[in-house]
Amino acid sequence: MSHSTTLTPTLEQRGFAAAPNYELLPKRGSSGDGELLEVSMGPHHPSTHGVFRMDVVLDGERVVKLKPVFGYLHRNHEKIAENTTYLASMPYTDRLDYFCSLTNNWAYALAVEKLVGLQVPERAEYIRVITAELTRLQNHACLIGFLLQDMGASGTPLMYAFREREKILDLFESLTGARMMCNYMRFGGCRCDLPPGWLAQTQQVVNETPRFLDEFERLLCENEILMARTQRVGALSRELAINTGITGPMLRAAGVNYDLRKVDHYGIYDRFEFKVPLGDHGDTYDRYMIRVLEMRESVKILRQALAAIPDGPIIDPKAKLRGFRPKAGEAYGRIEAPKGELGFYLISDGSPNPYRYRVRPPSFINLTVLEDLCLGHLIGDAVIILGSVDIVLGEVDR
Amino acid sequence: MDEGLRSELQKQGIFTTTLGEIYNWGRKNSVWPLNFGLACCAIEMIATTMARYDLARFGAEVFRPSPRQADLMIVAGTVTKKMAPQVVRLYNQMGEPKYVIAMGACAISGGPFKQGYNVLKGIDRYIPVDVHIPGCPPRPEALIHAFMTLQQKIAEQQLTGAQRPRHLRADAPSEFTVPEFGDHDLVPTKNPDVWQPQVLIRG
Amino acid sequence: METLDQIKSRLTHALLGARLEIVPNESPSSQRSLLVDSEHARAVAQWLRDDPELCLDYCSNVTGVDWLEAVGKTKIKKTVVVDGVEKELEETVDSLRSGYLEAVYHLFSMAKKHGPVILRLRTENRTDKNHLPSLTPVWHGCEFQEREIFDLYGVVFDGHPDLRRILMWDGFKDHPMRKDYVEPDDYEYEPTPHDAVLEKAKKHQAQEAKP
Amino acid sequence: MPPDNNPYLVIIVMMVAAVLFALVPLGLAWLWARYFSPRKPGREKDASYECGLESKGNAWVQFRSEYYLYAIIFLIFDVETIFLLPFAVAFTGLSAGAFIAMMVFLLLLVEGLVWAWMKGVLTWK
Amino acid sequence: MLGEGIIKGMAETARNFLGSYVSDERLTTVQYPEERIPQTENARQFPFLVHDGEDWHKGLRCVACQICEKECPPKCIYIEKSKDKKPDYVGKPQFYPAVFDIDLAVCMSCQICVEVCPFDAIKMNIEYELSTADRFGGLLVNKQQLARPNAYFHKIHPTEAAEVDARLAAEKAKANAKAKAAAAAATKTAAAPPATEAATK
Amino acid sequence: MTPLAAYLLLSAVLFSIGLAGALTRRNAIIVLIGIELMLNAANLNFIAFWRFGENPEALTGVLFAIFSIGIAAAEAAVGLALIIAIYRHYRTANVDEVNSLKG
Amino acid sequence: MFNSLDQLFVSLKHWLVGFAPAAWQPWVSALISAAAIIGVFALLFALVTVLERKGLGRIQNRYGPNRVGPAGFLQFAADGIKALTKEDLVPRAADKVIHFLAPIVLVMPVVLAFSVLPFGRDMVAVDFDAGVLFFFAVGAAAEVAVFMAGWSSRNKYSLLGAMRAIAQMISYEVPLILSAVTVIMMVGSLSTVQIVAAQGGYAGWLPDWHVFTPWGFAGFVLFMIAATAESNRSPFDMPEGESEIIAGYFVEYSGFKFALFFLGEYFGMFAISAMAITLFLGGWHAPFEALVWIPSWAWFFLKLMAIIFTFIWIRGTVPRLRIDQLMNFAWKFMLPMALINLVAAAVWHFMPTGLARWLVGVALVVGPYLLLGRGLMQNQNVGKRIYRYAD
Amino acid sequence: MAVLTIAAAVAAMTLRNLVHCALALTVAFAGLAAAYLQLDAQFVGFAQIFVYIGAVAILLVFAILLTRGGEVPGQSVFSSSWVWGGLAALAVFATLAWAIQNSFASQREPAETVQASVKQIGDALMTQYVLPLEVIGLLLTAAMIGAVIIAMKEEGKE
Ligand code: SF4
Ligand code: SF4
Ligand code: SF4
Repeated sequence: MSHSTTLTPTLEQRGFAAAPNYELLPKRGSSGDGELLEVSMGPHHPSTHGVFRMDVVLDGERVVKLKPVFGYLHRNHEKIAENTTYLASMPYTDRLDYFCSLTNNWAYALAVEKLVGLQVPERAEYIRVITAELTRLQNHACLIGFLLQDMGASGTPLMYAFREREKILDLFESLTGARMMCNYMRFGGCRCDLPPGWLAQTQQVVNETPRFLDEFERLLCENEILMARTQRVGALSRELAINTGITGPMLRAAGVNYDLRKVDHYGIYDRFEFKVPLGDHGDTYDRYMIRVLEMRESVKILRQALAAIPDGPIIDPKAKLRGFRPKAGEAYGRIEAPKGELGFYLISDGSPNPYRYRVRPPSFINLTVLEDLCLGHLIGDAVIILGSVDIVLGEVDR
Repeated sequence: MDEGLRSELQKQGIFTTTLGEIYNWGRKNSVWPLNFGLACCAIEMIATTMARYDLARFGAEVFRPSPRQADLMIVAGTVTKKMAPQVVRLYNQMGEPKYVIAMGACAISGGPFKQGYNVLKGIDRYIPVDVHIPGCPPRPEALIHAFMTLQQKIAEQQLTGAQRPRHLRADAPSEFTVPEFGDHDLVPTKNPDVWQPQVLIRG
Repeated sequence: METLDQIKSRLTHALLGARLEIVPNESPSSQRSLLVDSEHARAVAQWLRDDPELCLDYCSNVTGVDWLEAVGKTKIKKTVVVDGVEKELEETVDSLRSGYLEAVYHLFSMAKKHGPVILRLRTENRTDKNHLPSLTPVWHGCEFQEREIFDLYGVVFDGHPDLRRILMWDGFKDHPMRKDYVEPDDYEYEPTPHDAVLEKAKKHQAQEAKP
Repeated sequence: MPPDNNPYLVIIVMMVAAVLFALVPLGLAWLWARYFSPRKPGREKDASYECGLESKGNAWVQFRSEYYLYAIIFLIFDVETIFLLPFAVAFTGLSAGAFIAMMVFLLLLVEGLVWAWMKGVLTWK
Repeated sequence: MLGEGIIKGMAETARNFLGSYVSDERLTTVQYPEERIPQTENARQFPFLVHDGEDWHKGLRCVACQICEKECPPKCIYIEKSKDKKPDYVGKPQFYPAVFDIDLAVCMSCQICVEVCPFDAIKMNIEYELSTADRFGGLLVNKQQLARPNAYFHKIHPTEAAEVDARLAAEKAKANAKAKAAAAAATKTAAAPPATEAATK
Repeated sequence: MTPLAAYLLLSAVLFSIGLAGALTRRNAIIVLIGIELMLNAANLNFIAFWRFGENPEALTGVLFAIFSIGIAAAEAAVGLALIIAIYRHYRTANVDEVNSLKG
Repeated sequence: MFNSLDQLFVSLKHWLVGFAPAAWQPWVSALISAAAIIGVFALLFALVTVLERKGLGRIQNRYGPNRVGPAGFLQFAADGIKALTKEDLVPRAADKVIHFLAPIVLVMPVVLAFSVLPFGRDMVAVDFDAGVLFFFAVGAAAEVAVFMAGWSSRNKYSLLGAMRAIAQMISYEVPLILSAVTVIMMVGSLSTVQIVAAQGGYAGWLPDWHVFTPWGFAGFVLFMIAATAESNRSPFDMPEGESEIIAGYFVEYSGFKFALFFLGEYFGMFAISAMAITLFLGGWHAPFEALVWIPSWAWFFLKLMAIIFTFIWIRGTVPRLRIDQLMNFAWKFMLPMALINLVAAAVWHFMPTGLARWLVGVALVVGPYLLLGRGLMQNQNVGKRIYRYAD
Repeated sequence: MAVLTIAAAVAAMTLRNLVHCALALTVAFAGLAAAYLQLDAQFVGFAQIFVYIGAVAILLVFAILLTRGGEVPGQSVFSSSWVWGGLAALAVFATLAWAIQNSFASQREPAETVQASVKQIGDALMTQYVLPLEVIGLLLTAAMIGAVIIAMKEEGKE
């Protein structure tokens, strides 16, 4: 990497420019024993979940400094969105958190709906809830699988997780046409109605999920190795979590009761009965277990939603596909995505393209505490702490 | 292998032919991919190795984390300019014979993000690509199909003669220039040894 | 939760000298925001966070916005800029505003479960006076987002613990999210060119032909 | 197996066979490279692998002493085994006194182990 | 007790191992080249152009209105309008695409072109076995490669195709009626050029 | 069978090499290696004399060798620990430098 | 008939040796033994790599390799050809000589270790008086090889991996040997042949295997755990810890050298499993008196396959331990248990046959196990948790 | 065998890279072990491999890595007084060689068959040599404690 850093002239005067990256610690550890070893983990590393990089300074095997390095997947989503129409950004949101395209769609649609004041019909709201909860199920399942993969299980939990994911992806495909990049929601509703038999199929998948969860818990939740590796590892305190703006299961594992589905009452979540599991330690095990428990709650929501879905239109008749020009103004819309608060901030200047289009990616901000969590732990822990943060580079770097 | 080709090869001796066939058979049935994912396509790549599609059936589930032991680089996802030098370096560090599959629109051409300022418009600007898979993301079956296309390609390669593949020729390079980070863009923006833009301007 | 006007009046009492302004928002979302001057931004942020009524302990989103020099006929920019909300002002301030960079903070409260309160900070211009106070000391969660704004917009956050490029590489010279950023000309071949792409293609060809 | 065989002969033959077992394929690989697939070293290719980045700093750094502490204890127990094995072989014909003597020997070592345990040597830092 | 959880986990894997020999649920592999997962009706991969009738060139529904080209998010469609008019247009004078290229290497399968096309001329194909060693020859497809008969459309998306056919028929009927009325009006005055052109074809 | 003298000579050679190394090398670890080599040479003598001795049934030589192995190992552990401690203190494992540094 | 089948390979060898001139006969005999051992285990290695991949596949609801050759069983051949023809990279910074020697040094001792293992009645290459010691002594050389590989590559990950590997191997070697010492105490010999011979009887329906005694069972379990660690198998595959340090000490190895590491590891696993069989599972003895007609070597390989399958099964189930936990486990659980087991074995020996002996034996093993296990868990503050819910 | 042993020993003493030295030493140890085996001292031979290659070599290697000895030193590897050291060693060798040549013991014939089975060693160890055994036990424990204390980093210091 070239270190010939030159930024704007003002910066050079401020002395920022000379700093190539961050300064390294002196070559000897604070303990005065052994040399520090500087290792970069990533961008090509089996367990950084893509092209993330952590520059780690190790004292023996212990992490004494950890700097996340981003940008290896900076795909300029925001810039592209500002140069294109509102609708054309929708398929791009799929590619933010590529595990959860439907919740991304929803968050974006929600922000635009706020910006222009569209009303989502009842049926579409139900579809949104169902798809979002299915998304949550498969995201959490995969995350747990990946987490265990990072822990060194040779694929089995991940395979079981993907086995379930495939079932849900089949549902997505028959509904939206694509397995991952659904591009399904539209401003004011959804793109197309449910295909015949979809609800029954979904019902069946939902009914099978608890069995899978049981299997998973039997497989691993009581496993001594898993407990020993995750408990008391990477504990996040409540205060730090709040101050850092951590959201999603990570926040709730730290014991903060903050679930946008309950707080913002967006969509029709008010109508469903479900609980928010909370952890007390904020460590990796809590983050893992909270996700398992959230999956059980999602199943509850899904059962209720599937039973109550009404007939009706699926899109606000005021919404139009082409020639969409919101009035000047701005809006911030957010939802509880599987990884945390996913927000879209839009500024419109009245043209067909957004003037400013900003994504508030949950996993990017959740990474802020990565160093705090990892310091003092072993290198093997750093890997699973990163895994338990649940990042997807598509939305971290955008 | 068709008959005409076979008889032609017989001139060079049946030995190299059978040897070449064994060689190709071994190579094509033991293609170990580099454990390397870049973006969304990587998830479909992982899905391909999972139970439902099971790339392992072809003997290719041994995802090696070290480039030294891998044969195939599946460029699965968007190659950003920030990532491109690393991708090229990883490719360089793989031992011959090595193959590249560009998986997904992004890897081939920048895909949906080709308008981005930080997105490389196709990995074939820096390294030679053997198989392209269109799609965003390609279905797992498409990856398996590409894999079989690659196997086909390997099976058709010859051990000797002018037609022999790059890695068997002493003069052909096995590593390519790693681009540097410049002030505004990568330097160079493409590797002319690998990639020549086609002349096609319309409108 | 209190309305923005109430917050503003309480703030002006609490922090004398802070210049506050409410930026209107005419879209149906009607999320108005509070424009704060840079000198008092840190204090205002602190107050907002620690005020027991508001308790905005959670800074969710930090956005950079680039406002170019006012180009005539864009209505919204004028309304944002001008302190008066009235529409008739629009014509009078026509194309007088110089460009600036903006940082927008979306604040929520986890304790009280309300929000958002939107905070805006503005630099004086887009070139040399591009400094803003960092709010990372108040909300740790701003750290990476402010870095991102620094990287992509070139806003320098004073007091930020670790201000360096985050998404682009270190040697990179531009701020690509700015509206006037010109992409490097790495066009080589585009099978389906039209519109802007085509223009770029032609320009590139012309350049190729020149030497 | 004819018992009159010199056992070391077998060992030597085994050793040679093992080395050949490793060397022959390596030689074959070398031949292959020689005749068909030339080796192509290069600047980048032969650089140390570090996640796709250029490796910085020396990999041969000074390590922490905790590895050494384990090694010491291991060494002591290894040596102890040397004494333990003859004892074990003779165990069936031994008197209780000899057994107790061995136990004392063991106990001494266990004492050392317990000391190390209490001292926290056995805890990875 | 130490080891209990591990034994439980091993029982679970053993169940899966043994189960894989007896139940399909525990052996989910679909052996791809021989077996395939059936594609659903909604499935989409890449766009294709629908043509009516046998002759792909004459039958293309596309009128080169270039809406899809504009709306396509990654701008992977390239259309050149024909100089002459489309022979069988109804209603307003229409063109046909002289060039209609899609760069499949860029297409993100978003289906937006399909959604915005007012003429139901472009639809999503479900073919995915397109891997090729030749990036430009294999992935930059022209209108001939894109053209598929309506029957194919019916085969892969029966419901949607039926709907489209019904709608088109209705439109056509309406247009015909209009044309008739126009023709009727025209006979009163003079022969309208479009009508004659339509008649020659 | 190889005569006793051959073993004794081998032992002597090893002993001298070890001694030479111990006396000439700067690095303390090498010095220790040299000492280790000398001890081993002595061991070889034990075994050789036992084998060629008057009374091989007594096993004295063998047991001596075993004990000596144990002692040598213990010595190595302590010696190396010392070197590590010295290194930690002086940042060098060179005998000369430590000598000149004193301290 | 039975005898001829049982002694098939022994007679075959004698017959072959008979062709050689008398002076060469010892050489030829040794050569045949070596070739047979290497050949058989190389084949077994090939088979096991495929079986492991297939078995893991089945555990994970998929087929695993099934296309190359009949049902995928030629997969290893393809891999072998690939490895042979793959470019052999040596990093510039590496210590070339040692880099080259490391895989050879790894393979040599593991092959040597086979020479003292009895694969069947009268089927042992050499019967040393100190055979078990030979086995462990030779096995120790593998550590040096691992160090050579990791250090010579001059790569951060490989060095970290090598340090981990050595730390782990030395830590588990002590309990490994100590658990073997119990058997040696009871048998009174270090000779593998005699150890197997001592387990030849049948007491009622149970054979006289050591595993069917309290101390023997505990010893067997300890031995197997330590063996897992020694052969770097999951959950002790820290040195390779893919998710942490890429591929551990052989990051920089490619081509056939890498394959040799693989081979060395599997050979090590076979050897140590075979040792476990010899020490605890009655060697080549049949489990039931009624089944002695099955040739002894068949029994041996059946047992070997069973143990290997267990290895695969475990690998398919559990996540990896962390380095500190691994070391703690070795020193604070395995070692004390092994020492206690030593005492348990001695007590067993001194007590008269009867129920009391069983009770005391079991108590001596289970009691400390519970105590130490509890201590280990509590020390880590590990346990199940209950979660609260908010509305 | 002897040649190899001597060569390895020389290498161990002269190579610049400490790790190479340690590895060469390992070879020398192995050679010695072979000599023991030749002398029918099977147990000692294996014990030699077991302890020296299995443990001492590892210890050495760790010590080398802990003192950053893996690198080739820039300056000469020999100490300033290497001439005197070499001469002294040579003198010792000369004396020893002379003694061996002239001693009558070297003409001795070995006993026909010697038995040093492990069982005998064990018996001897547990009867005649119990006291040395206990002493060794004490010594080992002391060495362990001592070495650990020395090698452990001083708490709080630095
Ligand atoms: S091709 Fe599509 S799915 Fe693949 S990486 Fe690019 S955007 Fe993601
Ligand atoms: S496909 Fe449809 S939208 Fe596109 S040009 Fe043709 S008619 Fe117009
Ligand atoms: S599917 Fe999307 S990307 Fe592909 S051609 Fe249509 S609009 Fe363009």
